[in-house]
Amino acid sequence: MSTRVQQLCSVRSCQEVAENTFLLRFISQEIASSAEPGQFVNILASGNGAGVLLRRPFSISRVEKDILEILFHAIGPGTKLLSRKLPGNRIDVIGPLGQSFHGNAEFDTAFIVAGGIGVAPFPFLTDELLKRGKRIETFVGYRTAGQAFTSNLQHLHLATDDGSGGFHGTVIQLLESSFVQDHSGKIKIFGCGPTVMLKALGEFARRKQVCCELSLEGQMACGFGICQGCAVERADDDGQYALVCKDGPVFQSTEVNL
Amino acid sequence: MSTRVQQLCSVRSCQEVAENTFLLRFISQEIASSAEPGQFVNILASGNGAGVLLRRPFSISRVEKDILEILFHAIGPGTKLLSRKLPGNRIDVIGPLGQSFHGNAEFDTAFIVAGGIGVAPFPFLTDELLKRGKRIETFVGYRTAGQAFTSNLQHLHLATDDGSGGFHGTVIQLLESSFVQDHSGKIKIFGCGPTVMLKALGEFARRKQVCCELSLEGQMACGFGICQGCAVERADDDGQYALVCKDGPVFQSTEVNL
Amino acid sequence: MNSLTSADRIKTSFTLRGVEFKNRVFVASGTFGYGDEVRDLVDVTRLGGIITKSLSWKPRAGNPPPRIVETASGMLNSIGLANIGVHAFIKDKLPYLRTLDVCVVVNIAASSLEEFCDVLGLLEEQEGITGYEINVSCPNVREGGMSFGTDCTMMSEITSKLRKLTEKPLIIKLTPNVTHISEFARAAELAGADAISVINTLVGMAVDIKKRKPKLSTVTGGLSGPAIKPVALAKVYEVAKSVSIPVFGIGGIASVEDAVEFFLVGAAAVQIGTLNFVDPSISVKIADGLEQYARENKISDIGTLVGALDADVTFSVLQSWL
Amino acid sequence: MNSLTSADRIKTSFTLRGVEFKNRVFVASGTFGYGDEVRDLVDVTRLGGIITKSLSWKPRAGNPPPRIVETASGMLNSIGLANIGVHAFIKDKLPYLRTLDVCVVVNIAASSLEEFCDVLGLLEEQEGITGYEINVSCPNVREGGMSFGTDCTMMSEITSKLRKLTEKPLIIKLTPNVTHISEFARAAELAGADAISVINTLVGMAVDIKKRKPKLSTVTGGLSGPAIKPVALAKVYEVAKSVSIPVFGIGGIASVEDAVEFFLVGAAAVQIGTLNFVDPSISVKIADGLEQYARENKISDIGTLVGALDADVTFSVLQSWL
Ligand SMILES: Cc1cc2nc3c(=O)[nH]c(=O)nc-3n(C[C@H](O)[C@H](O)[C@H](O)COP(=O)(O)OP(=O)(O)OC[C@H]3O[C@@H](n4cnc5c(N)ncnc54)[C@H](O)[C@@H]3O)c2cc1C
Ligand SMILES: Cc1cc2nc3c(=O)[nH]c(=O)nc-3n(C[C@H](O)[C@H](O)[C@H](O)COP(=O)(O)OP(=O)(O)OC[C@H]3O[C@@H](n4cnc5c(N)ncnc54)[C@H](O)[C@@H]3O)c2cc1C
Ligand SMILES: Cc1cc2nc3c(=O)[nH]c(=O)nc-3n(C[C@H](O)[C@H](O)[C@H](O)COP(=O)(O)O)c2cc1C
Ligand SMILES: Cc1cc2nc3c(=O)[nH]c(=O)nc-3n(C[C@H](O)[C@H](O)[C@H](O)COP(=O)(O)O)c2cc1C
Ligand code: FES
Ligand code: FES
Repeated sequence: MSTRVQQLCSVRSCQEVAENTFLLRFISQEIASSAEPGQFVNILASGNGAGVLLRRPFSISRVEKDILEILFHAIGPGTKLLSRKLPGNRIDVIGPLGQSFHGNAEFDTAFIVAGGIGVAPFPFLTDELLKRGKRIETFVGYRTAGQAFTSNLQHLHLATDDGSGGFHGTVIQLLESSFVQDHSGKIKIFGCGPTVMLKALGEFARRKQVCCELSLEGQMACGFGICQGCAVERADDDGQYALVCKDGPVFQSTEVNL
Repeated sequence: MSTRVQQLCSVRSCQEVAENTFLLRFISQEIASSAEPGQFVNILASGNGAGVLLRRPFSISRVEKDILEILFHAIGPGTKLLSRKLPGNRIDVIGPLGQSFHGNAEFDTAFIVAGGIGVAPFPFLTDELLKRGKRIETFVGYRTAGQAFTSNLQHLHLATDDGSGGFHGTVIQLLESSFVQDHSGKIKIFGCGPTVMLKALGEFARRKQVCCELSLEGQMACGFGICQGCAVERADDDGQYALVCKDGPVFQSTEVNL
Repeated sequence: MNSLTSADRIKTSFTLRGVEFKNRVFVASGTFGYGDEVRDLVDVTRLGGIITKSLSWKPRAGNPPPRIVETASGMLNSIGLANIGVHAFIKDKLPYLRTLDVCVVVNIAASSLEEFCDVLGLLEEQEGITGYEINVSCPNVREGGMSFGTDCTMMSEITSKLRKLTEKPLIIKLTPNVTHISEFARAAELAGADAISVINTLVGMAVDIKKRKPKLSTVTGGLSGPAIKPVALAKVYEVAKSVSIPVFGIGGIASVEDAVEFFLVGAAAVQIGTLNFVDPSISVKIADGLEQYARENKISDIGTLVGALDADVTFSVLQSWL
Repeated sequence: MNSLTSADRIKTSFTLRGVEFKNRVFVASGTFGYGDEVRDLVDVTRLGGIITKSLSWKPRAGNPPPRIVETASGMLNSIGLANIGVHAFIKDKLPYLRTLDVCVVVNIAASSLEEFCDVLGLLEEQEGITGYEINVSCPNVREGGMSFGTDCTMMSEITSKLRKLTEKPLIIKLTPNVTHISEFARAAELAGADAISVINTLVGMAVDIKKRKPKLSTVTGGLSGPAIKPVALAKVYEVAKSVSIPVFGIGGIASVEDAVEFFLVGAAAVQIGTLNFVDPSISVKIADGLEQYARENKISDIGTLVGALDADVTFSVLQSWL
C-alpha cells in the first residue's frame, strides 16, 4: 500500500474545462510521489465543516511532478464549493487511497471504457500504460458532446447519447461494434462510470472472456476503511461485502455484484 | 413604518477598514430610499443556507443614493462569510427593519456614544442630524486603537481600554469627564454598543436627567416580528417584553431593563 | 400517466373532514405569528393554510431572554409560548384574517384540560376559523408540570373532550420526544382526531462556555430546522404507517424536494417552520414549486405522492442494528 | 486559582473503577474500527481510550448498501453492526492493541442476553482489555426484535448479568430514542454499571425522491454528527443530574469548545464519533486542545469542568412550554 497522508494542500488552479466539468490542480509532493492510477483522494470541500460535513472522494486524474489533478462535475454542495477554489486556497486532502488498476499484467492492448465523468482516472492510467509500452483504445460516452473532456487520452472513440458527437448511442454499444474478437486474448478492459454502465461492461467482458477491471463508486463517510459505509457485495462469497474505499475502488469485474 | 422589502442585492464593495472590521456596500434603491438612521437590515450570509442557517442583522451604517453600507466585525461564521463577498456577488437582504432614532425632538446637541462596532449606525445618524442643524459630539470607545473606524463622525472623542489611542479608559468614563452639566437641558444622548456599556449609559443619562436613546442587540431568529425570539424586558410593565426587532432596536433608555 | 402541458391544472387541494384546503403547504405554528405580521412580504392566500401561534386563555409573556440559539443547521428556541391570548386574537387578529381567502387553523396550547376546552369553546363561537391544531407539548400544571404530550392517557382525554366540542377539523400535534410516537398517534385517532401533526421540536440544549451557562434562559429548549429533518421523516413514516387519518409532516422543510420527501413517507400535507425566519416567502415558493414539480414529473394530483414510497419493510429487525 | 505557566502540568486523567485513563477524550464505537486501521494517520496513544466497533459472537456482514447518507450537518448510517466477531478480534486485533500504551474499551452488541454474556465472558479471559461498553441499541431476537435499549427491564437484566462476570469498568451505552433516558440511566446504575454513555444515534430517515425509495437499504438509520449535538447535550445533562456514576458524553463533538460544553453539562469524558470520518486526527487535536484550553483558562484539572454549569433549574416547568 502506498503511504497515505492527510495534508493541507495549496490549490494551483481550478478551471471549467467542459460543461459543468472542473479540473482542479493542487500541490502535494507526498501524494504525488506515491499515487498510482485508479487511486483516489478524499477532500474536505469546506474548511470549517460549514455546508458539507463529510469529505468528497475523487479519482486522481493525473500527476505531474508534485501536482495532482482531479476532474469533477459540480453536481451538489461539495463539488460546487470545490469548483470555486482559487489559486492559493488550501484544501484538506487525504490520499492516496484505495487499490490501483493493475497495468502490469499479461496484455498488449488496454481498452479503456469511460462513462461521463468516469473518464477521470484515465489520463493517469494512460500515462502509466504508455510507459509500459501498451497499446490503448479509449471509448468514452457522454450524454452530449459539450461535456467531453478527453485530453491525454489515446485513440479516442466517442459516443454521445444524443448523437451530438461521435457515435450515436451508449459507449457500450460503441464498444460492441468496434471490438475485434481475435484480439481478445491480449486485451484488458479498464472501466469507470455509472453503475449501470459498469454492470453492462462487466457482462460484456464476461461474454468476451476478457479480463476487466472496474473502478466503482460508493457512498463513503470516511474513505479510509473505518466506517464500513462503502460496502459492495462480493460475487464469490454469499452475503459478504467488500469495502470500495479499501478493497477498491478498483475491482475485477468478476469480484463484485453490481 | 418604512416599507420593508426582501431583495437580492448586488455587492458594490467589501473592504477591511480597521482590524477585523469590514465595510460592505450594496445596492438597493428601495431600501436606501426608505431607510432611517437606527434601522437595520437582515442578511442571508450564505446563499444556499449552507453553513449558517439564520439571517444576520446589521445596522444601516450609511446611505448614499442607492447604496447602503454596513460595518461589521468578522466574529463568527456568518460575518466571516459576509466579509469574503466580492463586488457583483448577490446577497439576500430584508430591510429596512425596526424603529429609527428620533433625531427630530427638542434638543440642540446630540451626544453620540458608541462602544466598539456599536459605532455602526452613527455615520447615518450624523448625516441626518447635520441636515437638521444639530451640534454633535461623538464619543467612541475601543479596546485598542487599531479597531477604530470613525469616518463621517463629528467632533470625535476617542477612548481606548488599553490607552493605545485617546483617553485611557472606557467611553463612559470619558463621557463623564467631558460632560458639561449646563448643556443638559438641550442635550440628547444616542448610544449603541455592548449591553454592559448601554446599561452604564442609561444609568448616566438617568443621573444627568438627559433624554437617551439606545440601540440594542438581541438574539434574533427572524428580524421581522414573528418568532418572538428577540425579547427584552420592559421597564414599565412587570414581566412584559418588547421585541428588539420590531419595537426596537432603538429604545428610550427608560423603556427597557438591560 | 397522461402527459401534462403547462396549461393543464395540477390538483393541489385536499380535504379534511369536509373542508377543502387549497394546497398541501402550511406555515407551522409559532413560525408565522398570527398570519398578519408579514403580509407585506408574503401572499398567504396562496397557502393551504396558516397555523397560528399557540393560543392560551390568557396572554403569556413568554420566557426570559435569551430565547434563541443557532445550532448546526438548526436552532433552539424557548419562546415559552408567548402569545396574545385567545381574546386578543379574536379581537385584533381574526377580523383581518377573515378578510383573506385563506384557511386559518388555530393552534391551542393550555396548562389544563379545562383551559383547552375553554379556548376551543370560545373559538367555536367565532366566524372564520377553519379548524384547530392542538399542541400537547406543554405541561399539565395539575400533574406537576408533566407534559400532556408524553402521557398517552392525558393526550387521549384532551382529544376526546375537544372532539365533543367541535365539528371542525381537529388536528393533534405530537411531540417527537417519546419512545413510540405511533402509540400516541393511534390513541389520538381512536379519540377522534381528524389528523396528526408530526413533529414538534426535539428537546435540546446549548452552553455558553465563557459564562458557563446554558445559552437559553430555560436551560433546555426546542430544536428545529434542517438538522431535525431526518428524525421528522422517520417519525412521519412511523405515524403514517400506523394510522389511517392524514398526517401533517413538519421538520426542517426548506425546499420542494424536502416537501416531496415528506409526502412520499406518508404526509398528506406539510408545514414549514423555521425556514420562514430565513425566507418569509419560502412556503409560497414551495407551494408554487410543487406545482412545477408535478408538471415536470407528469403528476396530475399532488396527492398521488402521498405514501408513494417504495420501501422494503422487511428490514425492521436489521434496522435496529445501527 | 493559581496561575499556570506553559510548563505546568494540567491534570487530564480520570479514574473509573480503579482504572486510570490518560485523559477524557475517547473515540466512539463504530467510528474508529478496532483502533488499527488508521495507525498511520493518528497516534491513538494520546487518547483517553479507544472504544472498538461493537463486537458480536459471530462476525456480522452488515446491512446491504447504501448504508450512508449525508444530511444537514449530520449523517445517517445503517451499517448493521458489521463486525469481525469476537474471535477474530481476539486473534487479529488484540495482539496489536496490546503493544500500544492505550486503554482499549471493547464495545459489545448482541441479539440475546446469552450472547452478551458469552462475548464478555470470552473477552474476560484475554489480556489487554481495559473495560467494556455495552451497546443496548440492538434488537432482542427472542422478543421479536424489540430493542434492548428501549426496555428498561431488559437493559437492567443485561447490566446485572454482565456485572457478575467482570470486575473491569462496565459502561452502558444508552439510546436517546426514549421518553425518559434518565430512567434507563438510573436502572443501569442500580444494576451495577460503572458509567453511562450518552448518546447513541437518533432514528432518522432520508428519501431519494427520484427513485421514490429510502436512501438507506434499511429504510431508517442512525443520525449522528453536529446536527444532534443539542439533543445529546440535553440528554447528557438529564442523565448526569440523575445518576452519581460518570457519564460519557457523545454526539456531534467537533471541537474543543464542543467537548467543554459536554463537560459543563456533566460529562466526565467525551467520545468523538462522526467527526473521525471528517478528520481522523480530530480526537487527538481535541485532547491536545483541551490542555491548551485549560492552561489559557487557568484550570489545573480538566475534571473541575465536569458539571460546572451554572444553570437555574427552576425553569423545569416553563421549559416544556416550547
Ligand atoms: C472512489 C470515488 C471516486 C470518485 N471520483 C470522482 C471523480 O473523479 N470525479 C467526479 O466528478 N466524481 C467522482 N466521484 C463522485 C463524487 O465523489 C461525488 O460526485 C461527490 O461526492 C458529490 O458531492 P456533492 O456534495 O457535490 O454532491 P452531493 O449532494 O453529495 O450529491 C449530489 C448528487 O449526487 C449523488 N451522489 C453523491 N455521491 C455519489 C457517489 N459517490 N456516487 C453516485 N452518486 C453520488 C447524490 O446522491 C446526489 O443525488 C467519486 C466517488 C468515489 C466514491
Ligand atoms: C439590530 C442589530 C444590529 C446589529 N448591527 C451590527 C452591526 O452594525 N455591526 C456588527 O458587527 N454587528 C451588528 N450586530 C451583531 C451581528 O448581528 C452579529 O455580530 C452577527 O450576527 C454574528 O454572526 P456570526 O455568524 O458572525 O457569529 P455567531 O457565531 O452568530 O456569533 C459569534 C459570537 O458573537 C455572539 N453574538 C452573535 N450575535 C450576537 C448579538 N446579536 N449580540 C451579541 N452577541 C452576539 C455569539 O454569541 C458568539 O459568541 C447587530 C445585531 C442586531 C440584533
Ligand atoms: C420559534 C419557534 C416557535 C414555535 N412555537 C410553536 C407554538 O407556539 N406551537 C406549536 O405547536 N409549535 C411551535 N413551534 C414548533 C413548529 O411549529 C414546528 O413543529 C417545529 O419547529 C419543527 O418544524 P421546523 O423544523 O420546520 O421548524 C415553534 C417553533 C419555533 C422554531
Ligand atoms: C458509521 C457509524 C457506526 C457506528 N457504529 C456503532 C457501533 O458499532 N456501536 C455503537 O455503540 N455505536 C455506534 N455508532 C454510534 C457512535 O458511537 C455515536 O454514539 C454516535 O454516532 C453519536 O456520536 P457522533 O455524533 O459524534 O457521531 C456508530 C456511529 C456511526 C456514525
Ligand atoms: S468509506 Fe468508510 S469504510 Fe469505506
Ligand atoms: S427576531 Fe423574530 S420577533 Fe424579533
